[in-house]
Parts: sequence; C-alpha cells; structure tokens
Amino acid sequence: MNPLSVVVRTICDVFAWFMGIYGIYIIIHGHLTPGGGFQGGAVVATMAAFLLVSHGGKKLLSFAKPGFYSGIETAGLLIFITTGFLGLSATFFYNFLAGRGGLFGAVVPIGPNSGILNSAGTISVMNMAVGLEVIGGLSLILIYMFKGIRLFDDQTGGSETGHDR
Amino acid sequence: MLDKVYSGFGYWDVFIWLLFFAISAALVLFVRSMGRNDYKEGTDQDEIFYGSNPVPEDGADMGVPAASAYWGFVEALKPYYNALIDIHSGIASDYVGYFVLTVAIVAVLVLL
Amino acid sequence: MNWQIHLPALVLAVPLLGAFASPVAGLGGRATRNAWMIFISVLTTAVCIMLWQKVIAGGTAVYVMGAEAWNITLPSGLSWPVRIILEVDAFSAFMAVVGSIAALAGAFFSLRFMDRFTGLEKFSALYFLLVTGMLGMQLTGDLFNFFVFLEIASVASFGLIAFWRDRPEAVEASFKYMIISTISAMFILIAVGFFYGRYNAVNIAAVARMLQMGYAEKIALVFLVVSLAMKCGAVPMHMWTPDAYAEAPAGVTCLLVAVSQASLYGLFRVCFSLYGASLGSTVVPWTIIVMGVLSMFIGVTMAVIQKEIKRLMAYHSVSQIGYILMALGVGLLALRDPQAMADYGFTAMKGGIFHIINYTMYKGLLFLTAGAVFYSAGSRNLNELGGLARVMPQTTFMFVIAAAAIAGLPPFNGFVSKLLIYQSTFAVYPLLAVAALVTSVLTLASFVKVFQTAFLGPAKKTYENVTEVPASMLLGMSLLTIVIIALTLFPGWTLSHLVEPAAKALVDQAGYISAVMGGGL
Amino acid sequence: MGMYAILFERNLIKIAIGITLLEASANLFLIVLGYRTGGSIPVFTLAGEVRSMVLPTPQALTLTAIVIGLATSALLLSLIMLLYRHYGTLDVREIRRLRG
Amino acid sequence: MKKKVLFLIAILVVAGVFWGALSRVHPFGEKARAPMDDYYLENAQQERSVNNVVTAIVFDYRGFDTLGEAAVLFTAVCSVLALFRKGSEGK
Repeated sequence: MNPLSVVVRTICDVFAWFMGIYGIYIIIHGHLTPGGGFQGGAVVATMAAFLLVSHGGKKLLSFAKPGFYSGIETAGLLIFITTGFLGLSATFFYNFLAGRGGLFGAVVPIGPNSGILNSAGTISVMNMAVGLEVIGGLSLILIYMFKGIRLFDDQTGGSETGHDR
Repeated sequence: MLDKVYSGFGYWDVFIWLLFFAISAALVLFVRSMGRNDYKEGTDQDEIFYGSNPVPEDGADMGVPAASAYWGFVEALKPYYNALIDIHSGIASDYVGYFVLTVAIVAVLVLL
Repeated sequence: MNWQIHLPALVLAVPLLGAFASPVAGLGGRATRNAWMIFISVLTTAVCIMLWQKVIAGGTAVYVMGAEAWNITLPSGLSWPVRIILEVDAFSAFMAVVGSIAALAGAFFSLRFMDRFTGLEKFSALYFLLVTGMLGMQLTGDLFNFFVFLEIASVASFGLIAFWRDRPEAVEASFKYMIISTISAMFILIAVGFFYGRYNAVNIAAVARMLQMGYAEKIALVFLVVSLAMKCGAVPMHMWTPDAYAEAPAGVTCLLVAVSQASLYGLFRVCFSLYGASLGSTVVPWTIIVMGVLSMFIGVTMAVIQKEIKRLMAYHSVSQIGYILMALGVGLLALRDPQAMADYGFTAMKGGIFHIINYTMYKGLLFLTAGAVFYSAGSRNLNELGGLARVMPQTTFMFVIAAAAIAGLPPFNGFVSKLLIYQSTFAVYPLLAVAALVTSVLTLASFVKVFQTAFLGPAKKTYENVTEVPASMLLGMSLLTIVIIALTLFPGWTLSHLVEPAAKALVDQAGYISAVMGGGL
Repeated sequence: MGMYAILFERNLIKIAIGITLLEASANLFLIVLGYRTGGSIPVFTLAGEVRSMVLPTPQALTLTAIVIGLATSALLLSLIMLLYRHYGTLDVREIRRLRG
Repeated sequence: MKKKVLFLIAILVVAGVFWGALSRVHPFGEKARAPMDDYYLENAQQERSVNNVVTAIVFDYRGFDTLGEAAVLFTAVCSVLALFRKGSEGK
C-alpha cells in the first residue's frame, strides 16, 4: 500500500502518539476507571493501524519488526501466567498483593471514592500484562494481514494504487 | 477368573478366548500338516491359477482398485447413496442450515 | 502431600505455559523446540495421571481459582459460589487421562511429520493451546469457563487444520468448520446467558441445585445439546468432520479426536449433572439415541464408498461417536428409573464410557498410521496405494491391530465395549442392537478394503523407494498400540478401575453438586 | 439475528458480517440480562453516591466474549483472504472441492 | 429451492423460540434477586481493594476466564501468523 498524502501523514503522526498515551492511560487505570488491559491494548494497537494506513507497511516495519511485537506479546502472556503461578502459595490466581502494603498494596476506603492508583494487587499487574499482550497481538494480526494482502498482489500481478484499502 | 467382564447376560474373558484361539490354531496347523505330501515345487503344481487366463507379468495391475471394491453393494443401494451425496454438498451455508434445522426440530420436540 | 491439592490447576497451567513459552523455545532452534514440546506433553500426561489417582483415592477434587484456600467453594455464610471452580470427578479425570495420552502420542508423531513445514513454533503453541482447551473443557465446573475453553479448542483447531495453508482443501475445511462451530458457540453462549439470567449463577453445580424445568431451561438445554452434538460430529451436523479430520496434519487429527471427546464430555455433563433427574420427558434421551443411530449408520455407509484413506477414517469416527451417543443415551433414558438402571442402564453407561477410551486410542492410532502412509508414500488415494505391507511392516502391524479393534473383532478391546453396548441396548429396543451390529459389520468391510488396497497386493513400482517412517513417529504410534493391547488383555481391570468410577460419577448428580455446594442439598 | 445473512448470502465477506452480527447479538443479550433500572456503572471511582449499580458480571462475561469474537473474526477474515487467493472467488457455492 | 424455504422456516422457529424464552427469563430492568452480583458489589472493594468492580471480576473473581481469553487471542494471533507465514512448503 502506498503512503497517503502529506496532510494525512502529518496528522496521523501527531495523533498516533496521543492515541498511544491514551491507551496506556486506560491500561494503567484499569482498576479505577472503566477500561483495562483489553480496551487499552486495542487503542494502542489502533496506533499501529494508523501508521500502517498512513505510511504504508514498509515504514512501519522498518520502525518495528514483527519480532518486536511478538516479543511484547509473549512477554505479556508470560507475566500474566507467572503472576498466576506466584499465587500458588494459596491457590492459582490468588491475589497475593492486594491490601498488603507495598507494590499495588494500598487499601482503598469502602464506598464511592476517587481511587488510589497504587491499589488492587495483582489486578494491576495482570491489566498491564494483558495490555502488552493485546498490543502485540493485534498489531501482529494487522501487520500480517497487511503482508498477506501484498502476497496476494504479487500473485495476481495487479498492484493497489490510490486510497482504497 | 481374573478378567471376567460381566455384561448382564454373560461374561467375556479374554484369556479363555486366547486359549480357545490357541487350541483352534493348533488344530488348524495339525490338519494342515496332514496335507498331501506329493507337492513339489517347480512342477506345474505351483502355477498361479488366474481364471484360466494368462497370468500377467507385472503384478502391479493385479490389485483391485479401491473404487471397484464393494461395487455391487453400492450399486444396490444407489438411491440411498444418491440422497446421501446430495446432502454432502460441500456448501458451507447448507451445513449451517442443517444445524439450524436440527435446533428447530429438537426445540419443537422438547417444547411439545 | 501439600502440592497435590494444586493438581487440577496444574493440569491446565502446564500446557498453557508450554503454549505461551513456545515462541521463546522456538528461538533456540529445532532441537530446543522439540525437546520443549516433548517435555510439556510428558509433564501434562504425568500430571493428568496423578490427578486421576488422587480423584480415585480421595473422591471428587474441587479447586477454587484465586481464593484464599483451594477448598473455599462458598465464601463464608453464602450459599452460592462466586469464583471459578474446577471440579474434577472420576469422569473428568478419566477423560483427561485419555485425552492427554492421545496428545502425547500426537506430539511424538508430529515431531518428524511436521518437518516439511515452516513456522513450527506456532504449530507447537497451537498444539498446546488445543490440549489446554480440551483439558479445560473436561475439568471445569463452570459454564462460562467451559465456553471459553471450548473457544480456545475451536480456534486452535481452526489454525491447525488450516496449517497447511498452501493446500486449498485445508483452508476450505478449516473455513467450513469455523463457520459452523462459531455459530454453535454463540448458541452455547446464549444458553449460558439464560442460566445466568434465571439463576444468577454460572457454576454447574449451583445451577443444577436450583434448576427447575421451565421454558427457558428447555431452550437452553436444546441449544447446549445440539451445539455440543455438532461439535462432536453427530449426524445431521457431521459434514465438517470428514473435511477437517482429513485435512489436518495427522498428529493433530489424533488430538482432534480427543477434542471431540471433550465436546462429548460436555454433552453428558450437561445432560447428567446439570439437568439430571429434572430432565423430565424422554425426548432428549431419545433425541440422543436417534442421533447416535443415524450417526452410526450414515457414517459407516458413507465410509464404505470413500476413496481417500483419511476421509474414510473420518466417516468412521462419525459412526463410532454414534455408538457412544447411543450407549449414553440409553443410560440417560434409564436415569430416572433405578430398576432399569440396574438392569441395563449402567451396563450401557459402562460400555459407552469404555468405548470412549477405546475409540480415542484406536482412532488416534488409525489416523497416525494413515499419516505415516502419507508421509512415506506421499498419497492418500486408495486407488493409487498398494503393496505397502512389504515396505512398512511396523505400520502395517499397528494398522491391523487398530482396524481389528475398531471393527470389534473378538480378542480386542473394541469387542468388549461393543458387547456391552449391544446387550444393554437390546434390552431397550432390539432394533438398536441390530443397527449397531450392522454398523460393525460394515466397519469391518471398509477396513478390509483399506487393508487390502493399501497394504496388501503386489508391490507397486511407484512405491519401491518407500521406507518405514522415522523412529519418533513409530514411538507415537506404538504408545497407542501398547495401550490398546493392554486394554485388550485386561478389560476387567479397566472396567473396574477406570470405567466404573467414571460411570458412577456421571450418574451421581447429588455427589457432583454437594462437592461444591457442601452437601446442602 | 445474523443467521439470515449466513444462510442466504453467497459472498463470503457477507457471511463473515453475518457471524459478527450474531456475536454482537449474543453479547447484547448478555448485557441486557444485567440491567437494573436506574443503575449506575459498577465503578466506585465514577459512581457518585448512587447505591444501585447494574450487575457487573454480565459486563465481565461480555468483555470476554467480545475478545473471543474479535479473535474469531480476525481468523475468519484471514481464512477468507487465503480462500480468495486459492480459489479466485468469494462465492460459497464454488468453494466445494471437499464433498461426498 | 425447497431447501431454502425449509431453512427459512427453521430460522423463524428458532427466533420465535428464542424470543419466547427471552421474555420468560425475567422482566427487563428488574432483577428479582442477584446474590452473586450483590456479593461482588459489596465485597469487591473490601476484599481486593479495587474500585472498578468489573475489573475485579474480570481479573480476580473470574481471572481464569481472562487467562483463557488471553489464550484465545494468542491462539488467533498464532493462527494468523501461521497462515500468512513466509515461503511455501509441503508437497
């Protein structure tokens, strides 16, 4: 796919970063506000889609290889399941950090309140792990589908031009 | 015995069966050993009998191809098989259709 | 032992870890990846067997995910579970052992079979995910969790069936399977939604305790039964089975057989444990029996005319599923009547459950031998194959054992379970037993055809250079062969130690409920 | 429901749309089960002082179901791409090399 | 054509049956009793110190589902990667 016009590229360049930051915000505040790992990860992965559409695949792939995303994804999953394993002192998936002080261990007051970021124990850790996994996974799906389209162009001989996708 | 399986009508024991099998095998071997002893190799006694046709040189085309196996069986049940092959049309939406049809039929049956 | 209480969770966590870490293991090259695959498979099997021992010794095992302790099924003072509970009774443990043995054999077989493909770290990841999905379906005590694991198993099997993506048929088979099983998964989800809406619980035991047969429950039952019957390939919806089984790589097909058993498990868990005696009319048992008979008959008659070795075997698996459905349907029919249960119902259950393990073993072995034939000879078309017994003696030997077992020839294990099924179904309705017998004869006929065309006959020139398959593939096949021979020689032990506890656990709905709900029935 | 599209459309993409419709309807059904009149979102940070909240469990279940649906549709679309590459058509009635 | 009509009838039957069941689940917007959810709403903050009850359920009470969900996503990613992998092989 060819890069789009200068206007689109510039705007996408600017907004991609905002989207990334917004997604990361959603991931980190998953235990306080609506949202969480999946939603935030999807938002961040949209950043990859943005760049893919505006700049074409080559630029994005030179910027971040599939191996990079794959690494992110695997890291997220491994963190997730390791967190589960660490809870084995009680049961698999036991929330061993909540309400103990320390990392993510703050105790929140009961009832409606404004929330403390440093709370919720393993829930935060898992949110982040899932966020990583979703970022990697969705970006990978997008990139590979895009590559698949190209593969397909080579076979049929026609090349896509213009703005259609 | 160690390994009887009672089925409500009788029982099944694999070792008794094996014993029976061994005895019958021994009997068969015994009968076989009592066969004619005037058989000689190299004479026309070991010619292949191929329906009094000349025996093909290359063995490769002697095998019955799988498509011809049970030809009579399939021919006799032709209408049944035609219907069956019609059902296996290979169209994905038909398969979904059969699924929904089954759901509908069973639902009606259960609700009635 | 303290760590043993974690066994139910470990059974699922180990293959899952294997799947998540296999991209990492893939970095280390071929040897590392293969070692990882074998290591995780062996570990999974070992954990499953330990779990089974624990369940046999100590009764139904319960494991509460994420609670303070493994046995707090109910938070203090409440009468409903709030967490996901794994509930492993003898039936689940039995199914898990069977599935993990099939998975181990498939893993051994796949090591060399998949050599000609690239992207193998994805293959092993998908393989372990399929194992996880299968085991998860069998161990979980939670309806929504069941749905999630069903989806894991289905999505992994779509990927694995289409793994040979340069072959159009493989993609096509995967696509068809995908459409129909996604729709059935949606039906299952809707059924779970009904249970949630009615009882505000998704735990099987909790729902089962509160269950009162109403309109919504009947619809949910229909959705669950038909969807799960589809997933295990009962007849009106069996069309995906031959496509998918024939096009998947052979090691995967071996596992797919076990996965369809997991759907079967789900079907009977729903019928026996969730609904149980409140099933009401005899419509559902008869539906299952009719489906079973149709599957047996149509499956086997379609198999007789097939020309492709794996498609033929796939149609046979449809007909074998029919046997199991029929036997357990008869058991379900007898569920409300203790006298009938003692007369024939329990025998049918035993036969059906014994047939599950037999079926998984010999059908897996058959698919593996078909894969071996394909690996060596490069063809699956029965019209082209011939004379392979001269060049592949070990494969031929195992094929003969498996074929004799599936056809129910007397010394083999298939005969024993079929005997139990015939006699018990005869007591219900003689025509059922007749249909089963005819099916058995036709099964024998079609396997004689395979044996005669592919293995016997004069050596063909095309296959002069064909050799026996590599050792690791033989290892995978011989594992299943040994299990078959053991089942053949010791049916009494198998029945009393493996099958009867499973059948009892399946019938014992109150025990299943009280394991979670603390006997408050 | 999206069943109609799956059964009667011939285009594979339209079948995929039908399946996503079906998924959406199932998810909507789950969410509807948990509604309480006048309930607020079950998040204490934003809830204010309302004590009646809608039921959180269907939302969690739906979240899971949505992600599963997403994964399925991604795979479905890539299979359709491959099918188009192999067969050169998107008509279900022409993709029937496996039958009988 | 006969097949299509049959399927259409089947869809209508399933839809009708589904609608009938849906209207009998419980009145819309009125929850007669929801013990499990009330437990979550009341105890999530205290037990797990989380403000977002949905997240508490997703990641803690039903954390295993979420692991499964992550696994489904991972499966899909793996499958897509496997389908669009480079090179062509197999004979």
